[in-house]
Amino acid sequence: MTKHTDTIPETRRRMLGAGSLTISVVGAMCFCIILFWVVIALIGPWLAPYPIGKIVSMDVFTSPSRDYLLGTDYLGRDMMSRIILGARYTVGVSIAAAFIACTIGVALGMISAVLGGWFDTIVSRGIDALIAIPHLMFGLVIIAAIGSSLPVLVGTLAFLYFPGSFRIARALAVNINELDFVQVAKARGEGFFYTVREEILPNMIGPVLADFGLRFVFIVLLLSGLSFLGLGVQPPNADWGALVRENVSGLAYGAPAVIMPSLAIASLTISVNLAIDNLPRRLRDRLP
Amino acid sequence: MITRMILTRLGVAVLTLLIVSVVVFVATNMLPGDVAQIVLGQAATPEAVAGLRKAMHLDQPAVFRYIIWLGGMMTGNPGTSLVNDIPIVTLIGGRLHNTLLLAGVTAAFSVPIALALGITAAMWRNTLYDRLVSFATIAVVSVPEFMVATIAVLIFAVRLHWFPALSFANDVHSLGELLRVFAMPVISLSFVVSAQMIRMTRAALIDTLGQPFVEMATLKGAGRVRAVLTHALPNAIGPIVNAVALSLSYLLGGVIIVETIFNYPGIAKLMVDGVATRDMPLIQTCAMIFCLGYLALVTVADICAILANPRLRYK
Amino acid sequence: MKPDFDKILRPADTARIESAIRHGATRRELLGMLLAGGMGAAMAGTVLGSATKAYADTPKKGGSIRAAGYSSGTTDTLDPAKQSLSTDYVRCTSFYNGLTSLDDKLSPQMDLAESFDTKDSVTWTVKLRKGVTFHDGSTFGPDDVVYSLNRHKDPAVGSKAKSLADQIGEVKKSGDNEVTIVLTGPNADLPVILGTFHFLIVKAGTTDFTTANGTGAFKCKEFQPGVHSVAVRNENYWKGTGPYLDQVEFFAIADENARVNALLSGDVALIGSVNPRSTQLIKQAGSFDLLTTTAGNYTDLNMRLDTAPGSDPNFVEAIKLLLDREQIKTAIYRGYAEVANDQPVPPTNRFYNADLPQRPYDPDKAKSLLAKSSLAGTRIPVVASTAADQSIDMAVLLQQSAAQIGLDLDIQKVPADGYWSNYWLKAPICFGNINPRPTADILFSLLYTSNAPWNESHWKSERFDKILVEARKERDDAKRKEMYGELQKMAHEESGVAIPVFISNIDAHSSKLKGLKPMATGGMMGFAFSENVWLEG
Amino acid sequence: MSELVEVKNLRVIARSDSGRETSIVHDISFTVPRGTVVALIGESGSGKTTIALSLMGYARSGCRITGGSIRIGDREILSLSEAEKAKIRGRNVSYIAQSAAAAFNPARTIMSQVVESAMIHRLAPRAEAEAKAVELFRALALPDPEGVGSRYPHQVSGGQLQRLAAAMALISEPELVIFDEPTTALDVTTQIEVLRSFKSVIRERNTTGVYVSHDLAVVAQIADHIIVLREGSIQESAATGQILTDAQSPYTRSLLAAANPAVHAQAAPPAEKQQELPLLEVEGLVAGYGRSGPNGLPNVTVLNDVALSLQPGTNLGVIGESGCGKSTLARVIAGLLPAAGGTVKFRGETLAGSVAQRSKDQLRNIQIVFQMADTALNPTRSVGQILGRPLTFYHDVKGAERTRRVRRLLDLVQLPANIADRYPGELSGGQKQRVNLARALAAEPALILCDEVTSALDTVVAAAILDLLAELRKELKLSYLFISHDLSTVRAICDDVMVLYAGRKVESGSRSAMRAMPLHPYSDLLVSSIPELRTGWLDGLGKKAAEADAGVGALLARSECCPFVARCPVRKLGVCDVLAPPIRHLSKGSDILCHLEERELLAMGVGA
Repeated sequence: MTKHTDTIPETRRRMLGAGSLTISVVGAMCFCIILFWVVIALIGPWLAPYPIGKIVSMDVFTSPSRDYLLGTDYLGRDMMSRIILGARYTVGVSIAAAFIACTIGVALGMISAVLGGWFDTIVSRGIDALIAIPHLMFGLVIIAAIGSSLPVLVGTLAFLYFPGSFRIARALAVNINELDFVQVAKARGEGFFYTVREEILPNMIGPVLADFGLRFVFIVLLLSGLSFLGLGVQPPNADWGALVRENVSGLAYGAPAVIMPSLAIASLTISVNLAIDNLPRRLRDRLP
Repeated sequence: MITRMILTRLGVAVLTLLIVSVVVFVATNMLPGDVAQIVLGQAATPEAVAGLRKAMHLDQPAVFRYIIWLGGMMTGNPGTSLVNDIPIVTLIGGRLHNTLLLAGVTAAFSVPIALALGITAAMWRNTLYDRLVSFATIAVVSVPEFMVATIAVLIFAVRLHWFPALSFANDVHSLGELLRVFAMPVISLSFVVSAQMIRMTRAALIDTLGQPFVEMATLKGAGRVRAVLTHALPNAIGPIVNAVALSLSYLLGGVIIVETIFNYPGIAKLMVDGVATRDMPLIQTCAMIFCLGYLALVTVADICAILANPRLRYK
Repeated sequence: MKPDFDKILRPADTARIESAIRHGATRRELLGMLLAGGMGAAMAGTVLGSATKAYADTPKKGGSIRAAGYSSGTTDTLDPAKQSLSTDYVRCTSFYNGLTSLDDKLSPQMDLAESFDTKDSVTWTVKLRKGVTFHDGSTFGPDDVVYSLNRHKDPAVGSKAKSLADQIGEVKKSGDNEVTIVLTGPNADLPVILGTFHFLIVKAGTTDFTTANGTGAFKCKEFQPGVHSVAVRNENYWKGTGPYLDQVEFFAIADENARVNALLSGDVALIGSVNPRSTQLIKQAGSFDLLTTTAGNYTDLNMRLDTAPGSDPNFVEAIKLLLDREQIKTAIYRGYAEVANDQPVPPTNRFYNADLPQRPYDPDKAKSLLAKSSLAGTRIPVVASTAADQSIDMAVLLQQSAAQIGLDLDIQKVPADGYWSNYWLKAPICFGNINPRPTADILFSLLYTSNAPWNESHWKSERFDKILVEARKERDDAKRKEMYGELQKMAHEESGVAIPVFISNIDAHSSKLKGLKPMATGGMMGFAFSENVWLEG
Repeated sequence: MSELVEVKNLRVIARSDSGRETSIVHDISFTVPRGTVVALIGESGSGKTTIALSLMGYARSGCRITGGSIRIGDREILSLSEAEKAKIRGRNVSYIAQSAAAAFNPARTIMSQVVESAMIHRLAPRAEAEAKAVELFRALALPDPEGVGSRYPHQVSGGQLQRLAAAMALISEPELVIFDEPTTALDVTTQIEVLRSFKSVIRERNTTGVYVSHDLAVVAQIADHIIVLREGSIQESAATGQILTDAQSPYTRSLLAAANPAVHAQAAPPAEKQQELPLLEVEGLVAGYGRSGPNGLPNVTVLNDVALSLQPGTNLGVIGESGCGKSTLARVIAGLLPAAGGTVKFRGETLAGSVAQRSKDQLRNIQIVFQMADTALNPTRSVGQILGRPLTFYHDVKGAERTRRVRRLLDLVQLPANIADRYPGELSGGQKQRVNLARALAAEPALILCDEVTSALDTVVAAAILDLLAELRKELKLSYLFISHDLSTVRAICDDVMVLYAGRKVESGSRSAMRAMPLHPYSDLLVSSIPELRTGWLDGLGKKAAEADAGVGALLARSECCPFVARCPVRKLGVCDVLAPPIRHLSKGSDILCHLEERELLAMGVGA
């Protein structure tokens, strides 16, 4: 008789969040958009109607036509091709950078949260210092010093943004580290990395993801900011930010050459964030 | 409590500044070319460069120069610019004022709005309004600054002639002029800065709204507004002010693009120039200023957090 | 940080003359040289655009304007010796005067000097103008000249004209209104040299250049490096008429787009160097005029001949053939340019070789050449930068046409920051940007002779050097034209420098602003607009 | 109409985020006559709180009141608009939440919150309201009634906060007061004080109340009428006396049975004890938190010179109120907190201070089970994984064998095998605690440190867990170090009992000894504080407890003097507050830390 007094009735069990892996419509839509861009980024070269640098038309900033679906840019190059081929930079570089930044940040954050002591102090101090230096400025110096190439770009962006995710990750990890189940693992004699990997990490996925979203946006923007200062992706290629930048003089004519890439950026960044906001609760709210 | 914190913070600040200065120094020394070459430009014949280097003490080892600079800094003298012999202080003075002015105006404009949006979004969470706000924030932040700025200029300056296309800080003599001159840079900056504040405010507030004492307030007959403003908000201040501080720190050094487009003479551009001319003392001092600004903001934020939380206040 | 080259005589020019002297040139040669220099100057620099209109109107006094240049930074200076950016020239020319100034024919006119006299063009006596006062009220005298000229020789000053000034052996006061300049060697071009921007005269003993104390048409009311300067009318300016405007606020807007918008929104009355793409917009807006100056500056592609791949003549020729000059002119410069023929002398120059056949855009020929060159298929880096005007777009175009014949060019876009000291003249293939020079002679000796300081393609041809020296001696114009024609032909055929087009510089200004006319010394009326313009009603 | 409250066919529905709806309160009807207190008894999930809240027309997020009617006075609550409901809340009906600590806003002063409802409903000008509040503070026997209002919640003890919460509820003189488990979160000793003050207030104001609780013994002291709930429906409803004496429904009986758990037999005859060397032996243990100062002591010393010895196969109970250092003791033994002084021996060999330096076998032999089952289980890992890990870790069991062993463990703690692939979030408190236990068992330990394992559970469930512990012990030859604040549970399962107070061991002896008088004054307080399952126990209770609290703060206990002196009813001023107490061996076999001699204590009637 004790048996059944302390079991939760099936119905109530459900409520407690079992069947809640359902995903909202918005979330689904956003995932589709992201997927779309990723695919574009991957198969871009086969999709693009014209070579990226080719001047296809004598008149510039044209509005969409049958030959040039998104019009032409300031040199009379096909905008559609440029956006399609730019996808791999904005999508690729940004996601890569954001990913690296978050991975490093989170890893380091957890480690110094769990280790604590002088290690924690030193790391935190150093990272505070990094945060204190304006991003664009720092990026400018680094790239000017090392020279611009894709790896450098990704590296720099990641380097500039990992401190942010470190702070967040550390804060979260410090809290989780105090919870009993972590103590139990320690009492069991579990190794440091097991504790971090199996006990702490899974419980901060949600917030970390949310952080990833915003970080991603800022990286996309910083990328375009760098191209504003004449650094960034090598021509004739251009990330979307650079496309907006180089065609910005077309804004006066309301040229699609400047509006389209902006829309592309917006569509990507917005969907990434909304997608994360609409993740299934089960993935998101894993903090006890 | 607070005094103790401030003291420790000062210690930390010094340390951080030191780290930053080293990082910056190393980074700038990695840059190709040096100030003598760049000042002489195409007239940089070897002997001319050599002569100028000597005059600028560039012939001494880097570490030595760093220590010299550090010594100067200790005595509160950042030295003089290598490219134009003007004391860094005078060089920065006016621009610092400009930067702070712009930052101040932007903050005064964006923070209240951001908070209001964040709070209301939290109050009516998961309503259409809430979704709208969170969508708008992302949308706004994901448009490149220079895009926003340029559009603003085209519409309000070129077409409508409402505002100037450039912001002449020294035109400002009255509040009216202030608003007129700053309208556009402030708008474009607010776009960038607000997003994080709004999101954090909302998140922090929703967090506390789940607390029993908020439910208790409702059960005492308090309306939604009262429950949020007098019960939830005071407990959410900590994270909120932190987000605000971080966002505002961006207004010091992160505004190069806006400064460029509106030709607004602030420190951010000054530092870019400094980097371009390898003007070490200038770069360093700017970096120090940004760093200080950041630390100050964060500290203020923490103080607010402490004041808002009796548990910390009465320790 | 684009360094400007808007100095008509560079250190190297006189380096050339010096070296000539060292190589024991006779007095006759020197005279020839002097002639060449002088006359060359007289004929060089051509005038297009809306000049005529300006003359029609009669000047009005009063009014103040804002004007925006295109390059500025903490390097901004009021020290004539240190000027490096267009903004500096604009400022200094309005605050200071030189002993001479250069007119639109680039021949020296007396300013603070009344006369230059020399027998041997080594010792010069310069009579100074009387009754000229500095802005601080003190009167202008020999000491100021002595000081102004001597300071260039002190390395600590970091003068841009040091190597020029080094040939000045001694400057001494030789009377109440007279100085005597003794050169280390003869140089007939001294009046021209002293007419260039860096030799403007400052008050004796001046070391602090946070403000300007000159004799110029404007007084410096305010100056912040990298921010702006405010110039107000100098009421007792020695030139009778004096400036028309009461005040000129001058600053730079680095971002072209922002610059144009500033003009269109009426914030500024005059902007320098407009992107051709923006001209349409400016015309549409009405009530604005363009000031176009084609002085013969160009962005060129440099292929070093002393290293691969430029060491292979076939490759060099192929690349030259791959430049679609018409497309560059239309697509990049929207027509504001003249197709060039891989040699630096502009058509407006009297020694221009018109018979030289224009190199066509010929991919097929290029392909066959490339086939010989064994370079096909390899990936070849081309360094470009925003520092060299439009070079990135040019590179992209070249890359396209190269791709068609299976040549893979790898464009390396490098930061403008540090470009001139780190890539130009160093990278195997990169872009340069050359501003106009008054004479073919200077152009060649500056850029093409084996010992030229800026031998962009590291091209060495004894024959070329020889002819150039001879051309200097030669006083028969027909012969000289022939010789220079030959030199152009050689540069066109042998050098590794490809010059696709001569670029026109475009300034834009409100129609209310009158008096502007193109000057061969550079855009914005040779940077000396402030003294010459006035506002219409 | 004498009924103030009349509830008819109340129905409440909960909806999960997956949108699934389930009824959690079905067709509840009852009445509350004016001036009486009706108790809603039941375990978590019985819907008692939901019902209580719906009396204010309030349903927690995710819940919805779907049917029935609630009449309070002449108002029909459910038909009111939100605004009208707001008018009622805090004015006509007020609420005392389970955890006052959570119900008070940490950022605002107590006074501002106590008078808030008065302010909201404009019942009186602030000054007047505050004066009234102070009155209530007095009535509720709060120390420093004038000053307490200006303090912040964190500056006040839990017991006082609970009474302040009452003041907050009573300030507006509501027709109906809802007590939602107001004492559950408190120590027994404090519980009494709170109960007593509640009772007196209720009596003199003739308050109508609804008292929600899971603890029959407590309810018995306050309620006139008891309604037994289970899974959202009424099991039984009768006058208090009747419920206690002859309950009809079997469920009620099970509750009654659980209220004082069966005492489990002594494990081993005393004979063995001597020969074997003790399983666990602790001597002169000093431990605390924070950096250790020059004297080698941490700046916050929690445990002070504690010694204990545990024979194989026997259980030791450690009791004391929250903050007495009992959990710290467990953490030190488990190696989670290095001791600042003293030794911990396991089977004779001294254990290293921290986990890192202990051998795997030592770690395996000592397992710890925490109080809060839901924070003790990683929410992101399935039960299977949670139980599987120690198997792999200690015994290197993998694959099919592992799943088999997991199933056996589940069976051992009487859980269905299908639980293995569920997540902690989907389990009930009791189930979690069993999993929690199973995880400890997986290591096949010799000693399990049970830190308040039953405190967070409903009585019935707790009793079940206790039974389980007893069985396991028999089957697996286990020993427990059983930590609790509740003497009755300790008595139920332990052979020896040790009483901690402020980090000191004030009494230790066999279970039987703990029953017999005399006792250490503090143990005595503990014993006498446990509510008994009979009406009027509270009123009959001596003045001890009351006095005990009186002196708090009057004396600042110096470190060297008797730790309990401040609250001791039999203290001898001039001795107890100056000198360190000696250890006295009592005739009944237990040791106490006290200045008074056995006969003095007897004379004082301690333990009577």
